[in-house]
Amino acid sequence: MDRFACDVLVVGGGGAGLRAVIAVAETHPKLRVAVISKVYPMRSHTVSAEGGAAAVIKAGDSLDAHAYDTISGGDWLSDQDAVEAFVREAPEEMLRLEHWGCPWSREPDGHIAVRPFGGMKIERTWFAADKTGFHMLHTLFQTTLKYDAIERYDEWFVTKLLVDAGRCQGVVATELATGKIQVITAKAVILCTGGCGKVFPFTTNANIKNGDGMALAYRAGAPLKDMEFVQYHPTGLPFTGILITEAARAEGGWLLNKDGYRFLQDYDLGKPEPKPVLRSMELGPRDRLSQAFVKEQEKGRTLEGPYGHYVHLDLRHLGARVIDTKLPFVRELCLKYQNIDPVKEMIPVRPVVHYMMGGVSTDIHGATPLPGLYAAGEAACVSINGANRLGSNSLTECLVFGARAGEAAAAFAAAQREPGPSVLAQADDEGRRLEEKFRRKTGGHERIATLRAEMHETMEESAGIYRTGATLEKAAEKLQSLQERFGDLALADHSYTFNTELTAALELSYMLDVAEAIVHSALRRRESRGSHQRTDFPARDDAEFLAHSLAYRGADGRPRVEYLPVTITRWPPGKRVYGR
Amino acid sequence: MPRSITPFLWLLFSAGGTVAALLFPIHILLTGLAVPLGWVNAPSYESVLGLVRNPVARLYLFVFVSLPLFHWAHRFRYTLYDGLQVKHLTALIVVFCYGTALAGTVMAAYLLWTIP
Amino acid sequence: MQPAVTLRVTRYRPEQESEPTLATYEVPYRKDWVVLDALNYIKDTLDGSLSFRWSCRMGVCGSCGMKVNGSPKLTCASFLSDSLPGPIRVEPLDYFPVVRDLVVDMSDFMRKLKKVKPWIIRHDERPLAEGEYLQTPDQLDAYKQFSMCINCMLCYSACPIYGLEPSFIGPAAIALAQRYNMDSRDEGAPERLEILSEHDGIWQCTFVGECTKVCPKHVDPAGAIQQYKLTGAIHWLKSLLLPRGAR
Amino acid sequence: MSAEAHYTPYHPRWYRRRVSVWWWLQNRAYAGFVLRELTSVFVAFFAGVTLWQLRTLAQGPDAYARFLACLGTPLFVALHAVAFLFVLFHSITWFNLAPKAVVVRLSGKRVPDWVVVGLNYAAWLVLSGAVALIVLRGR
Ligand SMILES: Cc1cc2nc3c(=O)[nH]c(=O)nc-3n(C[C@H](O)[C@H](O)[C@H](O)COP(=O)(O)OP(=O)(O)OC[C@H]3O[C@@H](n4cnc5c(N)ncnc54)[C@H](O)[C@@H]3O)c2cc1C
Ligand code: SF4
Ligand code: F3S
Ligand code: FES
Repeated sequence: MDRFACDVLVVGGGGAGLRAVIAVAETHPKLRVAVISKVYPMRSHTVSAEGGAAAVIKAGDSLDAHAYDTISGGDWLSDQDAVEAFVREAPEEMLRLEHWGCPWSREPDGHIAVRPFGGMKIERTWFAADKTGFHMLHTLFQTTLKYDAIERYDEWFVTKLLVDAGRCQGVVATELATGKIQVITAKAVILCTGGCGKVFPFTTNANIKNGDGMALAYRAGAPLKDMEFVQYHPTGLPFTGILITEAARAEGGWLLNKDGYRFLQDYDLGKPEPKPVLRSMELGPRDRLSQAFVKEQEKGRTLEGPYGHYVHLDLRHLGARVIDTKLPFVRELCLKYQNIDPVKEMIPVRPVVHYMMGGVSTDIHGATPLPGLYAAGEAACVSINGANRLGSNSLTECLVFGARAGEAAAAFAAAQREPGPSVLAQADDEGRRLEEKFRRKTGGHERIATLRAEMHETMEESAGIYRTGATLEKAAEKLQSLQERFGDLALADHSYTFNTELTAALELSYMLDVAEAIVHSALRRRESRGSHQRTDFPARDDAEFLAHSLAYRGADGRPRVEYLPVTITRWPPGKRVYGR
Repeated sequence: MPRSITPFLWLLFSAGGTVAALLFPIHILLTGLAVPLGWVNAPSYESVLGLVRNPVARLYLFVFVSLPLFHWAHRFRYTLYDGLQVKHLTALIVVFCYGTALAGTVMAAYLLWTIP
Repeated sequence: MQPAVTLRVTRYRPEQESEPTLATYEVPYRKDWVVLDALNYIKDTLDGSLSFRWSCRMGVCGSCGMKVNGSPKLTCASFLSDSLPGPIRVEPLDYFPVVRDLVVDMSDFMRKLKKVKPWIIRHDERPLAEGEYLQTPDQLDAYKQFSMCINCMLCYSACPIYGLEPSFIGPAAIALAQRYNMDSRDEGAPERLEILSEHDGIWQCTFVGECTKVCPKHVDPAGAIQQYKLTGAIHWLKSLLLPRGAR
Repeated sequence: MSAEAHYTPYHPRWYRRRVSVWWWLQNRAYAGFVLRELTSVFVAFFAGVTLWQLRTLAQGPDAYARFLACLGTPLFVALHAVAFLFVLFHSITWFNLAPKAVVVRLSGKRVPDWVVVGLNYAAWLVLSGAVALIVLRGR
């Protein structure tokens, strides 16, 4: 075991992590700063984001309008101080990225172009064709190369946070190429490990999105906030779950049921107009659209294919020119993976797990309740997204709160002393655990794939678009038994060099923890709000549940759920109105 | 190879490649095939000489010979390196290739200068 | 429809063997499956010790490059149905050191990428308060193609020059340098030219052109390099003909 | 574990395959590339023939006649036939690749590749015609 030391350690090289690490390097150039990531940074899942990133820049738009869209979109569960900070700092962050070279799409006169997006009353979504996340991530990554001070640990997989004397002081990780277990001590750690879509079977999320950071923080004693809020995106390709970006609807695409009828008009989302109308119909929020799909399916008005029910996304009337300039990736993906051309054919789509509103609980500086531990991006819950995130807010969130967490962590680290020797003893323990429980483990009867499949099934059944108490109870029990069976895992790979079975096993254990947090939080929230819809409690209940859930890891290893009031500044809870 | 001269050699290579691409097929067709095989009658010695006396034609022929030789030198050099993996003979190959091209160029200049 | 397809996969376990070997697996055939799905099937049900990289499964993260039936491919974008009846040969990318099974070491590229300074270089920064740099769609179009690189390394594993001369900076890194050179916001072209005219830079490329053919994102690195050579040559001419100040 | 395996834990033991001397036979594309590069040999050959022609021209009508006679031998006809094919291959690859190296922009828009290629071929035809006309007119 080698020991590396730095002042601020960023875990995760996605949009949030890279923004954070640059923030540290720029604001505190004297600090030793490093980013550790289980994949090369430019492979991070931010790369898949397509549609765009929201920030107020155009005349006629206002910060308040962005804030209101975000808060109402989140069904009033967002912390309004956080949202205000978010919308205020968003434009500057996006401009900064422009200065760093991001190839934003432009108006003919050279100004930034914006497009409409779901749940937004005004066009404010910046985009780089429909590869926004890809361009943002590569711009950020290439910009980090400019700073010699930034140290990188590429393809190192974090297995544990080191906590000593009540504060987080580093991580233990395995270096994939050699299999060596390494310690990196740090005065502050920022978790930017992304979401956990892979807890579900059908998701837009990449293989690496296993809720690692959430589980790491949870095990270290930090609470997970609002984990019951899981976003389904209404338009994923059946089978692969590949996302067809919301931009497809923003540019004018229609959702049609099996009768060719724009069914959203039946769900209080406005009247069908030939041109897209903001905050209406196809440009409603994702939770409402996905729920409408389930209702259509119940009415028998969806189509059925080999991979379940679906509806059609119709882009044909947009024409080849609009599709090729604004949505080239959509066309590429449809041709490649669905063998259809959206210029001539309708795209089959169905709701798909997409985004995690919940995450490691932080304040508006990205600080978690555990001193020295910070979080940002999808792994964190600040919360600006409340009960339902609006499309194109999360890339911007990565920038705004990545930068904030970076600055706050740097300031904190600057005032700390070097970690003491007791963290190293902990690291030894962790090394021993990995050796004994995984690498040298023989015997065992359970396959990773089996446990994962059972977890998937449980989550889809219990924590999908609609939920009820009884199935959630059952799911909680099932997950507990999966946790036990995890101890009986059979592992075939006992090598050190690039052992991906080991990482798959560790990822499964992270996912099981996160799944439990989701199910238990969902079970406790006896109301329906945003993406959390309880058929046994169909109404929103502000008296009881205008509060964030906080899932702590209890002494028995099960989640313990507490509540924290929502911060309301200027927008008292109201009714969510779309299409009117 | 001194770094500063590489762009120059590449320019010669490109120019030579273009000359060869545009003009060589027709010349080979005429001189190498059509005339020997009697598809067309050979131009007489005098008429050829008359043509070559024209200063524009002399310039044309100079370019026609020298640039393509440098084109060859450049390509052949890399083909030897990569195809046979004989990096260690770099100096020799360079001298041989560009030396030949240079010699050909000098010869072309001399001949075109001396033709009455 | 055929019920199953055979995969012949290169294995290399440095802890057990000193040279790669070949393993044969039988996987069920599904019309919608890509080669990566078949590899995952192997890992999940047949042999948990097979190692390979992947993440997005939508052809954008660049992790899953391997050689499929002899040519470099993104395995998440190569359908089994395109290689019927099989057997399908899956190997690690050429010209990179193999770490394990289908995993290659690409740290060489990471060093080279940094070397070409792939970031905006300016004499003076415009303050954020003054808003964005203006850039017309045509100006965007000038470099857009080169900005589409997903760093998948297929081009390197197609370029014999990189194989023969590992110090060659190589197609993707040069294309990315060119991406910034052509960006109207950037002023770093002279610095990069300095670096790329060095021995291992653009002049190593003999325009084999395979890099462009295998590129899954139509980046056209071969074009980028040739254009770069032309710029370099013109720059050389200018520095020869013009007095110092006018360059 | 094989005899020569010297794996030490934590020290990567990468496998590096040497590129074979026959790499250019490995696939069609590489072979095509080497063939393309070898067209230059025939280019040089014909440049040499032209030099020879100039020399005989300078030496007088007899020498020139001997030169022409030589070109008529089966060996030279065969050589020229092969050279012609190779040079044709050179021309085609050269023109087709031209737009990669030379990007033409007209009022900010990139001129499509096929236009550049087309212009190349047009120039080729015009020049070839002109050369044929000038050379044959002298008869
Ligand atoms: C298909 C798709 C399209 C989307 N489109 C949009 C959009 O148009 N607009 C929008 O605003 N949002 C969009 N989103 C959401 C948005 O892309 C993500 O929320 C955001 O990119 C998350 O960024 P991140 O930096 O938090 O995490 P990620 O980019 O996921 O990065 C996570 C990082 O953590 C590292 N990591 C994880 N675990 C470990 C570990 N154990 N050890 C070491 N490192 C670890 C990973 O290697 C990686 O570098 C989209 C999401 C998806 C899935
Ligand atoms: S240029 Fe193309 S092939 Fe090469 S790394 Fe980039 S995307 Fe991959
Ligand atoms: S294949 Fe290699 S030689 Fe040049 S054109 Fe591409 S880099
Ligand atoms: S898995 Fe991301 S490119 Fe193939």
